[in-house]
Amino acid sequence: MTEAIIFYLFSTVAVVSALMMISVRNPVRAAFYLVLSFFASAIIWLLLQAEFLAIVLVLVYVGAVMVLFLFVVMMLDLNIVEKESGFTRYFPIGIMLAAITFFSIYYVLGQKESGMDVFQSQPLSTAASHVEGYSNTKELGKLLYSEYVYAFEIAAMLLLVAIVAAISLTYRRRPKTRHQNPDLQVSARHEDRIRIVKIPVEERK
Amino acid sequence: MENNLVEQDMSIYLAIVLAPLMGAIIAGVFGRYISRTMAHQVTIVGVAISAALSLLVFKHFALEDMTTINETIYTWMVSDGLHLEVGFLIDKLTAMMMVVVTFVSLMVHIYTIGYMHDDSGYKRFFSYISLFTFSMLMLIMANNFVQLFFGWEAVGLVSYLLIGFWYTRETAIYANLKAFIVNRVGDFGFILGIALVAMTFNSLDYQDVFAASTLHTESTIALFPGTHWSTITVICLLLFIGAMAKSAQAPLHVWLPDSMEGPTPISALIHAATMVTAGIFMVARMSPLFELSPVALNFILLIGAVTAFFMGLLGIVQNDIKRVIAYSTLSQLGYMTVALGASAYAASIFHLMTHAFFKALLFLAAGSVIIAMHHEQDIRKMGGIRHYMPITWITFLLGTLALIGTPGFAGFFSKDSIIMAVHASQLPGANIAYLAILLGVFITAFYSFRLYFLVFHGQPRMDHHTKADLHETPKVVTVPLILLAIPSVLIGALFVADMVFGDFFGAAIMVLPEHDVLATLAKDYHGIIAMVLHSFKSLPFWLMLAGIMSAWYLYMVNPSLPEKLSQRLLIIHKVLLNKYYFDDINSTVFAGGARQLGTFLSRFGDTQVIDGWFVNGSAKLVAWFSSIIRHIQSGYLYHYAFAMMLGLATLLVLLLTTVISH
Amino acid sequence: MSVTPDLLPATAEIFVLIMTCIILVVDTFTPEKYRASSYILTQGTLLGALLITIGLYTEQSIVTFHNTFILDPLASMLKGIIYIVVFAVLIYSKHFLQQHKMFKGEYFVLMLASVLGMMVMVSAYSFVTLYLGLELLSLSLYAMIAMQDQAKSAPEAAMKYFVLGAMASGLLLYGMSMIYGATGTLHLAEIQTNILDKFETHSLLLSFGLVFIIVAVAFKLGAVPFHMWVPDVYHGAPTAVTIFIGSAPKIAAFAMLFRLLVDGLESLHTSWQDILIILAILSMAVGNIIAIAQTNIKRMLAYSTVAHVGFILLGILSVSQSGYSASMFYTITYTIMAVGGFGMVLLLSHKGFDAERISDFKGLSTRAPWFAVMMMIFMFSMAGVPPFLGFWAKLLVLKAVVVEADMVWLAAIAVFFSIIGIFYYLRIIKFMFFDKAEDSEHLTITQGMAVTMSINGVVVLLLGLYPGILLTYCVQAITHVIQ
Amino acid sequence: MLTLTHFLVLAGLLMSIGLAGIFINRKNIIILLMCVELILLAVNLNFIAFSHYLGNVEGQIFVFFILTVAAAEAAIGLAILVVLFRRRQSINVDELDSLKG
Repeated sequence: MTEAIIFYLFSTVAVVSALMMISVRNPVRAAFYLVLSFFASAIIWLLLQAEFLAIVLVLVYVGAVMVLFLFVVMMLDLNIVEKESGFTRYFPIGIMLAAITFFSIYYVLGQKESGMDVFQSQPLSTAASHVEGYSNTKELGKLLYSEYVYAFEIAAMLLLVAIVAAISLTYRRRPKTRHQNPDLQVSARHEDRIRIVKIPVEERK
Repeated sequence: MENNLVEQDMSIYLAIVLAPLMGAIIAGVFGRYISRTMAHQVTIVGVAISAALSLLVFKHFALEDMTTINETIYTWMVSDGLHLEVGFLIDKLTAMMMVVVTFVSLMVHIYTIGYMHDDSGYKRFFSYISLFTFSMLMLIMANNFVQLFFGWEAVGLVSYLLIGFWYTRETAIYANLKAFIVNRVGDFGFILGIALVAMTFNSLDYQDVFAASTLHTESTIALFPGTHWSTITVICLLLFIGAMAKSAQAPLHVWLPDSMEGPTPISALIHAATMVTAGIFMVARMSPLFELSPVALNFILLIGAVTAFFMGLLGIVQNDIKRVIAYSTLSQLGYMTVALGASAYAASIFHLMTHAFFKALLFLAAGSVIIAMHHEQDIRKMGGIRHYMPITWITFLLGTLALIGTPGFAGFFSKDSIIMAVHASQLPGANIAYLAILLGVFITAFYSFRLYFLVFHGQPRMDHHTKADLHETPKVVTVPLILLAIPSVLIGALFVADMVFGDFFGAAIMVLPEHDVLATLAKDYHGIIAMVLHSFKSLPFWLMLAGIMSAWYLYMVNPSLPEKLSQRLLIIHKVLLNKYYFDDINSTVFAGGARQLGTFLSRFGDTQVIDGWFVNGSAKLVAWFSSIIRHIQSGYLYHYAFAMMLGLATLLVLLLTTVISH
Repeated sequence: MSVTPDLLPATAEIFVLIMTCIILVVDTFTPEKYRASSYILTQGTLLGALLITIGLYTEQSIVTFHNTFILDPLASMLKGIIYIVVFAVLIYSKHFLQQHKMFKGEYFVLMLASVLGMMVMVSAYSFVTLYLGLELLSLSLYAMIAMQDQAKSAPEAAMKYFVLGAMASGLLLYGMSMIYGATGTLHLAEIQTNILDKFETHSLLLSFGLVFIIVAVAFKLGAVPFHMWVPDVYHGAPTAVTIFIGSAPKIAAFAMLFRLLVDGLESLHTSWQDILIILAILSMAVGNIIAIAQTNIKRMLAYSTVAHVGFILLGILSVSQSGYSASMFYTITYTIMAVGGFGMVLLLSHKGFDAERISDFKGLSTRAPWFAVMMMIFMFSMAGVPPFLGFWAKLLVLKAVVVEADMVWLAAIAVFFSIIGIFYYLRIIKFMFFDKAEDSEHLTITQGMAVTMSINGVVVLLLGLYPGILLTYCVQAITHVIQ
Repeated sequence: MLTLTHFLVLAGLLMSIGLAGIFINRKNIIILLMCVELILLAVNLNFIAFSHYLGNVEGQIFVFFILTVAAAEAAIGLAILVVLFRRRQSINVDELDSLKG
């Protein structure tokens, strides 16, 4: 019963904030709504006993990715026009299309012969009963570094690509900015800094 | 020993094919390193070797009765039991075609030295025509459909290259594109036909297919779900669509008249003597298939009849010397097609052969006139040329007589055989076809002699400058004319007994007993003399004579008449009131009427409907449609995402509806 | 359960990965004037990987990394082709990169990363590796497109590709999650057996997931209506990147299509066959028709790609060994022709001038006759004029459709649209040979470019004459997988 | 009682919202990038739910990788966005239409 309340509460939050996210015009607000949606989802993930991932979602997503989003939004210094509608002209058709997609998903999941019947009667709590001392994190870690080591390496490469790409795309050398050159700084000798010039004394006439 | 003979023979066939190819490569690829003289020498030697060897082969088959050779030389690839090979099937049909192709090609090569003398693309031209000879030989010597298709496409390709040879002319490029597009329509059918052959017989080898053809007479194919079509009929119709484009049968004929933009030797070689007959040859070669489908035969018969009659009419109103001959070619191709439809394959091939000689002759003679006239092609600006160019005059006259079927000349034997064969045919459409080709005889005689009179007789109408310079063309031009004139006169009488009424082709052509009209005719055949004598009592002869006489009257006796006629006929009662013409009304109304009809057909039927709507129209339609629907690609990201979602939703709904309906 | 997996089959991947890192480091410490060292290292990496892949070639399927990686003849062959194609792409684009200030280490690192992504996709034997390979490829591509300075359209192209690509991979994952739910595994081999074991009747959940997966694969291939990114990206991207996007990734996409639909979900073929029919017809129609109205050659080639994708799908949807191998043959040959075609665009462009308009090809036969002939070969081949290579590819696919799938009408539609398609290829040939040149600038063609282009043209010509060479390998590779 | 369907329907709902967000929004590209994140969130939920009910951790492994990829993707997407903004001074979806036809 508690589970059901938690589920309905947080799924409502997730869905409503998702809806808000796509309908507000201000990207900063949208980002915050997305964060909210992520939080709610994380709680639902906890409900499904995916503790590690729930934490990762909050840490990585909310902590890093969404901050990056906000950072970019702020950096770009956008001027948001509030008056115009932010939606396309065929907004209703678009909504209808999304609704069709959703209802076909809904229909499939509700079908008896869809292949879902094996799960249908299973309540949440008994679905996966773990022995005492079971650790979701440990279990994932074991798999990750043994069976999925290949995938893990590719994922590492992916992050490297992201770094290289992001830097090479956004980095620009501004010709007029003054920047330090540590190499020169360190190798500077005092002769370079001070030049003692002997000025001949001139007698005042 | 037996083996040895075969091997020796295979090397002969390879030499026949490769000699022109070598010439083409030397003149084409290494063109810049060799002189002009070298270029034509190399190619002519190549084709001459080919022609000599072809004659030798023909001798083997015709006189020594050699057995059919079917050898695979090289296996290209094998895929699921389907062999794609290069190989030769040589029998009497092939041997005869080889002689025709190489001989005409040789003549054209020699003639080109004179015709293209001042052209900057001299070497390129020789390379092309040698390449064409190679491709055409590949086509006729093929023993499988793939090689046939290769040759088919290759001759087409060279043909486009040559039509557009003078590519600085805007019209040449247009004609080139038109030929290309129309032939694509044909290829569409042809390749589907071949695919269907592969599917039905699981082989592309002629021998296998023909051997298995009778097994599939009952099989059907569902082109659209729920319909049943006889497989053989579908195959035959599809293949024939290919033949229609290549052999310029209505309504896919539109490219041929325009192809006259190419140099005249090309018109002679490709667009009269050889390439355009590839379709005829193909149908004859496939006779074991076509014989099994009366529907296809009837279709062929009617298409041929339409072409023979209506294309001839168009010839009457043309004023370009080459175009008149081009329309005559169309009409003659119609005759050949009619013969195919009537199962008189031998007569058709026979006409193909005689036509190759006399039509090449006519074109080359016309080319000779064109050279002398400094590339003027309008017959209204000619006249009286016979005094200046006697050899051209005589040879042209011989060619014309052969074309209209003067008894004794080559064209007579072949054309009369066709007319008789169609008369004897039992197919439902045979009566109409008979009528069409009978009238065609009159028309042929009329436009041929109109051309002849306007060019060679009457008052000279060219300007003084041209007239002062008018003289016979050099020997490289006239010698081929004379050499071609000989077979144009004699070849009919020499071979009619064997080829048409005898069993010359043997197993190369298969005719079902119930279709065999030529066998019926053979019973009444009592030698060449008898055939000639009999013709004097027959309708075609008198129609021909009437044609000549009408032309003579209209263009020689009363040259102002056609001009007036065409003006006055617009208002018929004026003509009727005019008593001066009243006596001649019988011949002139018909001639004039035909002229009007021809103009109408050419203006409306040809230019408007077929050119305008089908060829240009469909191209324009596609281009227009394309320019409209490209706006779907609006550039807006949300439209793209929307299209993707629409696709996804459609697929999901489709999935669900099929599941629910189950 | 052994914890240490067998690393040997993945030597090529490991090699490319290490080399990528080395290039990244070397490039950082190389002064500007020795920038070519990165280029040479990249080419060396590709050649090295080719040698390793050839060395590792076996007739067996070796599965390692706990069922997430497979090395079979199909994978080896496709990888080999990918290296060769990318090698040629780099030679073609070198000049362009130097002129557009893109000749820098990051570009080569990204390129190698995307090659690695393709290799991972080709060898993927589990949803996880397949997805990661795909993303590695895509992310590198997004970045490469946006890399060009100054160009106004490049970031737009990158952005469109990025948003739509991310959406497509979202759909792919959604589909994968459904299949995972239904079968309880992420490994392709187990999916196949689980489906056969668990589901006697048609499972809606599986078909449902399948639709999403097909949509994503169709997006990657560029099949209508998921093709919208293709023309914009081909057009907007720097030509050096366009030639890359237009070539090798098609092979990886084919591998993805094959691994998913045939290797993993062949038992659902009744469901995916119908969908592919729709996509194939739409692709051939839209691609060929819209291509006619194009004036930009990159856009035109993009639409022609869409049309070719229709043909690739035809082979797959005939659900037969010969169909799959025909499809594979088609993909490989198309890639070779496309590299040549785009290479020609690069060849014609010079400082401050990208030969992007079709009319820039006017009079090429007088400016550079040899290359005009090469281009003619590519165009004839793409159009499917016999006996050029493209003709055999089309013929084989059509044969599979007619003989194996027994869909004569579909073959007729395909032939019909490809005949319309001949129109726009022919126009380029007409421009090259029959029109006067508008641009009289002398062409600067580097020796490497000229040699590669000649080899490329000759390969197309020779494969057209001897299609059996390549086809035999395709048939072998496919037969091996099917068993 | 909570069954698997509950979670899947929630995921489907989030997915549809994310998809709709991409094609009904015409002002701000940055929101499109957020929609992509939302789609991935929905997918992750799907995997985790299946993983839980199947008693099979593999699904969660996949989610782990998806999160990694999503982070990399966000970085590159934002980088492209920055380049785009610098080049055009606008990230308006409506103005992203120079490539078309």
